[in-house]
Amino acid sequence: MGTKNRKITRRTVLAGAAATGASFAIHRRARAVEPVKIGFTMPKTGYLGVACPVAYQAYELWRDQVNAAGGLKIAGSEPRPIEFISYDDQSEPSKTVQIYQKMITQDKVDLLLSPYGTPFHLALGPVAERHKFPIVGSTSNSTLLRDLGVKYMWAGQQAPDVYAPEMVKFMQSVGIDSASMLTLQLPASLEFKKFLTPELEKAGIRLDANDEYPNSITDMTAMVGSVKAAGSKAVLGLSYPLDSALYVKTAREMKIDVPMQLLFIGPALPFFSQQYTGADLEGLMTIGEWSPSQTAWPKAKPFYDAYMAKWNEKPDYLDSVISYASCEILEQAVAKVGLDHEKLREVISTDTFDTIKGPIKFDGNDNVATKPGLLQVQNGELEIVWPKEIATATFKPKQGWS
Amino acid sequence: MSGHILELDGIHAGYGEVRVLHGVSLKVRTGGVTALIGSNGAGKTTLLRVIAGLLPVRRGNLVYDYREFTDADAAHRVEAGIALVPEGRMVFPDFTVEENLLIGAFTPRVRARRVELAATLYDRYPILKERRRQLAGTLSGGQQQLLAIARGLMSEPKLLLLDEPSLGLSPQAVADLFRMIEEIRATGVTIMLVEQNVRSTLEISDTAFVLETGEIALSGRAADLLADDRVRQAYLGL
Amino acid sequence: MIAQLVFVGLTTGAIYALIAVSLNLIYGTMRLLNIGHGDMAMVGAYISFWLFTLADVPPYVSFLIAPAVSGLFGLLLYRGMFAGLLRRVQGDAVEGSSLLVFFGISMVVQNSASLLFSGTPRAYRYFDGIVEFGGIAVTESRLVALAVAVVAIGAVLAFLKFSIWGLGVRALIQNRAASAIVGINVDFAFTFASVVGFALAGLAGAVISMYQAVTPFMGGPYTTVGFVVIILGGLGNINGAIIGGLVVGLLETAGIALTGPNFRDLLIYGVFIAVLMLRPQGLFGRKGAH
Amino acid sequence: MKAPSWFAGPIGGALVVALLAAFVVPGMAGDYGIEFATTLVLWIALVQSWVILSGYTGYVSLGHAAFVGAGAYVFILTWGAVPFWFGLVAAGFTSGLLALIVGGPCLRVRGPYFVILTLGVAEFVKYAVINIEASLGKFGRLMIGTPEPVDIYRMAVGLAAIAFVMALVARYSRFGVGLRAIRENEVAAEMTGIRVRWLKVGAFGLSALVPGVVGALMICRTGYFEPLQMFSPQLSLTIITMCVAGGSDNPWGPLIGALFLNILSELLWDSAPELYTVILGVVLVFVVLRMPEGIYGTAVKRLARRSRKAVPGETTP
Repeated sequence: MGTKNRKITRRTVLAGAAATGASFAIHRRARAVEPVKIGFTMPKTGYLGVACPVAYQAYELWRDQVNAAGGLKIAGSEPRPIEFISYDDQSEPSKTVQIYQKMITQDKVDLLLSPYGTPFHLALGPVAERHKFPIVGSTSNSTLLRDLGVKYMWAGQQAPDVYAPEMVKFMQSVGIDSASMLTLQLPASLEFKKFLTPELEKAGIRLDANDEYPNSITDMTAMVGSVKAAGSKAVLGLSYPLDSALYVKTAREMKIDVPMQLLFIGPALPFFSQQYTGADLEGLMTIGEWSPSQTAWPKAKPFYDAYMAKWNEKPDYLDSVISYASCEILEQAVAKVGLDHEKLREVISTDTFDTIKGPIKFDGNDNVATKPGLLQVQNGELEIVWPKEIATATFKPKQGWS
Repeated sequence: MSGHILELDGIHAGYGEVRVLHGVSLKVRTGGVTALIGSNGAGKTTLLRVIAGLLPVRRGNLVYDYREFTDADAAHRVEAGIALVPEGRMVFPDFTVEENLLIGAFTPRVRARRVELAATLYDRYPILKERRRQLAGTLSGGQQQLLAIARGLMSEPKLLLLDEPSLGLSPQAVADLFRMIEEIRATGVTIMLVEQNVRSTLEISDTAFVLETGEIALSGRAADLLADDRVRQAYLGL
Repeated sequence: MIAQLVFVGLTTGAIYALIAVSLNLIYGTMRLLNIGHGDMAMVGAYISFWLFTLADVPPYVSFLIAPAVSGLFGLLLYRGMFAGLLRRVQGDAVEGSSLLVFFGISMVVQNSASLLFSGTPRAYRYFDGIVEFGGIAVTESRLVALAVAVVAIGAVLAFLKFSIWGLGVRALIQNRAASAIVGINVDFAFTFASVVGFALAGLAGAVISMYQAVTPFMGGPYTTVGFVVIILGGLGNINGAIIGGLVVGLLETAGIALTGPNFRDLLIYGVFIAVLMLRPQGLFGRKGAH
Repeated sequence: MKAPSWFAGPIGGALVVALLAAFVVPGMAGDYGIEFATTLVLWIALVQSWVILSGYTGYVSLGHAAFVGAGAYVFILTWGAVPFWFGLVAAGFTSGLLALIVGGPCLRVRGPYFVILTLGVAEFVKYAVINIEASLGKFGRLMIGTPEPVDIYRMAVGLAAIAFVMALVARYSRFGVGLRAIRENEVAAEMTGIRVRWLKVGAFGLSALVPGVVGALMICRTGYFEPLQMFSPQLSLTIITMCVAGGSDNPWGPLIGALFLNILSELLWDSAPELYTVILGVVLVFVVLRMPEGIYGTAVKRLARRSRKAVPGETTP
């Protein structure tokens, strides 16, 4: 839904035919300045199709805002409007690799934004490296990116090895000494589980029910039943949107009365609050460290309002925010050093950027300025309850269901 | 016993690339039994399928009851009074005997009277009444054949086409079958009979046609054909 | 807990049975392998969602509208595509061709929905109170789903059992040539099976939308389950589809309670493979029926 | 058809084309061109392997994803532990072995039962691998130091050539006569002394070798293995689509089908990025309904009608 970027691209030159570098735009808008071309892919079809709108809606908001303000500021030249060159990667990492190569070598994009999801970032790392083309990562949160050893890509979100200890610290801070863990068998949640389990053990938090389930799950009665029987103080649902909703449905039926009920990805998404409101949503937790009400970040609330105005739904506090922040990083780097890729890499690697989620600074591939945190629904709004430095509210135990 | 219930004129038909009938012309008198004999592959079954409307006519003309029926579909022909009892019986194995009968009266002309029609047939063939709740697939061959014919009668046909009804039956069952055919004939239904059992067939038939490689080779009164040398040699093994 | 598991398994199974019965109606009569069946459920789910969201139409009204739309879709597909195909092609080729045609249709339907509505999951609240009885606590929507499935399947069964047209459809499932012989208008019966088969899929979707988020790609898993169920029950066997649906529903709840949720698919496909190995005609299929 | 001359021509031709493709294309095409060509060539390898069983015997398999995935899995398990080439070969043979194991029981059922059963087996294998990986504490595996894209491309070309020759030999040898007899009438084939069971299982095993290696090359391209991706049933459906679009009675049809759909997808996703899947669906429906023998079969028929001459690679309805 919403406005699509109706651009006219050149017809693909097929393999075998001479792939000439000389490009002639069929249609060039009558503008004095040529736009800056920024490329990215999104999994509009395929299994990630349900998840990606939160990311590209943030990209499109950023583009519209920058263009409305007169264009992208470039060090050493006039501001230029932004034109997106975006494609559907069909939720296939190999397609992503292929398309980014095309955007670099044929579309001759000036800049790149990142695709959606960890596997896509990982597949793209070597491409960025080969073409020495900087890509600020967004919706990727894996230690594997570090293992890849690339210098031209950075992760926006914290890897689980940083996140897990913070989560456990929070649990200790509110006196939770036992937990049940439900893990979706997808890479991101399995990785989180791997780092979370030893941390729980170290902190002396008893792990009761500990189940994994496949993405095809349609009923959680058995699993939630074992959680209920265990009587833990926390439910850690390392889940994705659709199974998070399934958890809530089942927990509600079975009256799971547990003070901390955390769902990895879900409670922050718009469809979640279409399905569950009031007491059902109240008290649920999710991962994230952003809130429009954090006044220490002056850009946060305006972003929230603009996103609401453009898309008529709330941004996702994790994916939309980091996607937008990655645009801001690129924007600030370009304003400082222009479009030269090598200089951009230099400045992205060393500078501190002022984004809607506060300062971001990279060390190696990792964002070291943002401390990972936890959100909780309070009075229908997501509030930061951890870490303490940026908390907008204090944790309240979940109070049952409607 | 006057007139012709069925008139075929130069019928061509076949399956895909294979042509089976090459211009069959014949007239079936109203009433009585008309036999259709011929060796394997001569096209007897194909001809019955064409008459029943299961196979399209490629060239030629088919008139039934003095009306043009060349392009009518199978359902219309049943409605008009043509019933085929196919080779291999084709009873519905997962249906009970009763359901098999009732479905026989599917055509609108008799649909409303299906229960009473079935009752009549139960009276005529008590074995069917005995087995009415049994699945047809579990009946013996002879019983299935009886059921297939009874199903055909449920539509109150004027023209009953019987394709190899004695195939695979015990001698006793064959004898019963021929008695049954005689009885049906006595009710005024015109019967067209394809049989391997040439002698018995000709004995109960009034007229007969000999089909050879898709064409009518001989025709005439059944009694005459029974005496014909060519028929005796080719089909009676004499 | 056991009562809860069994009951929930039955509600899930009832929806599977509804989908499988309608899939089987299409396969049994016409031998069409509809791998777009789940996508029809998706269409029904969107109809229900949008009617509720935009026009405040309650889902129980959509239970009539969604099947009407998807039934119409079935009618158009049959008239526009499959009537011709079935006249031209026979035997195994029907199954092969229909598989591909429906794959194409499924691509079109899924991606059109994605274009029109985006990939964002949608959901609404209705019948979301919780009902408790005999140690069981379930959301009302589950009960409604169960009731709708039971009524719809019951209506289909009653029709097949007691009406002459239903008898005709069952005859057609057993033997097409024999059905033509007794005067069944095969074309009309095919049209009927298309309309009812698609309508029931749309109905299932409208029901599902009450308790599951609606997305353009939600249909795939239902198609797969539908096929697993009808093969378990025997292709073309309507009663088998009902029992097969309940078996899979129970496997998903009680089965994973005994083994572990990670074994869900190993369990379902394992049982499916084992049944086909031991009884290639399905649990209730007749030997040589096919 | 067993004329050796008819054999030698296409095989020689395949080799020449493969050599040209391997060494000329990289010089002409840019990075993107090579990526496109790799995708195309891997699809060609997949469709050629699929026809050996499913095209020739009519046993339509939806299980190819299992062989691609199994090959990829074995390859990543042996990655770094054994030489690269050894890993590729192991990937192929593992998939072949898997096919031989499941083929015996699976090929007892026919028609739609076989179609859905192969889908079920593929899903079973997928979730088995997912569970194994999860129990090992793995969350996707990364490969570092994979070959350069152009080398992967050349390997893919070689693989496609092998697959094509396999499909060709299987089609026009006595083996192929047996396979096609199975499609025409399995019972009759059995009665004429064809060892139907062995032939079917053999063809299944043979058709699984190449996809195993394709799986290995696919993860080399992205440097990342994750079971849900590699065992996607969508892959099996796409293979069938290509084969049917081209015509699946001989190696030429799938070749043309793969070319046609890849190029079409390439043209469409660029000019109509969000509509192309929709259009692809429409094209598929059109081909199945209007050209039941596929593009190649229909073209051959047209040509034959025009020239009234026998054309090599006869088609059957």
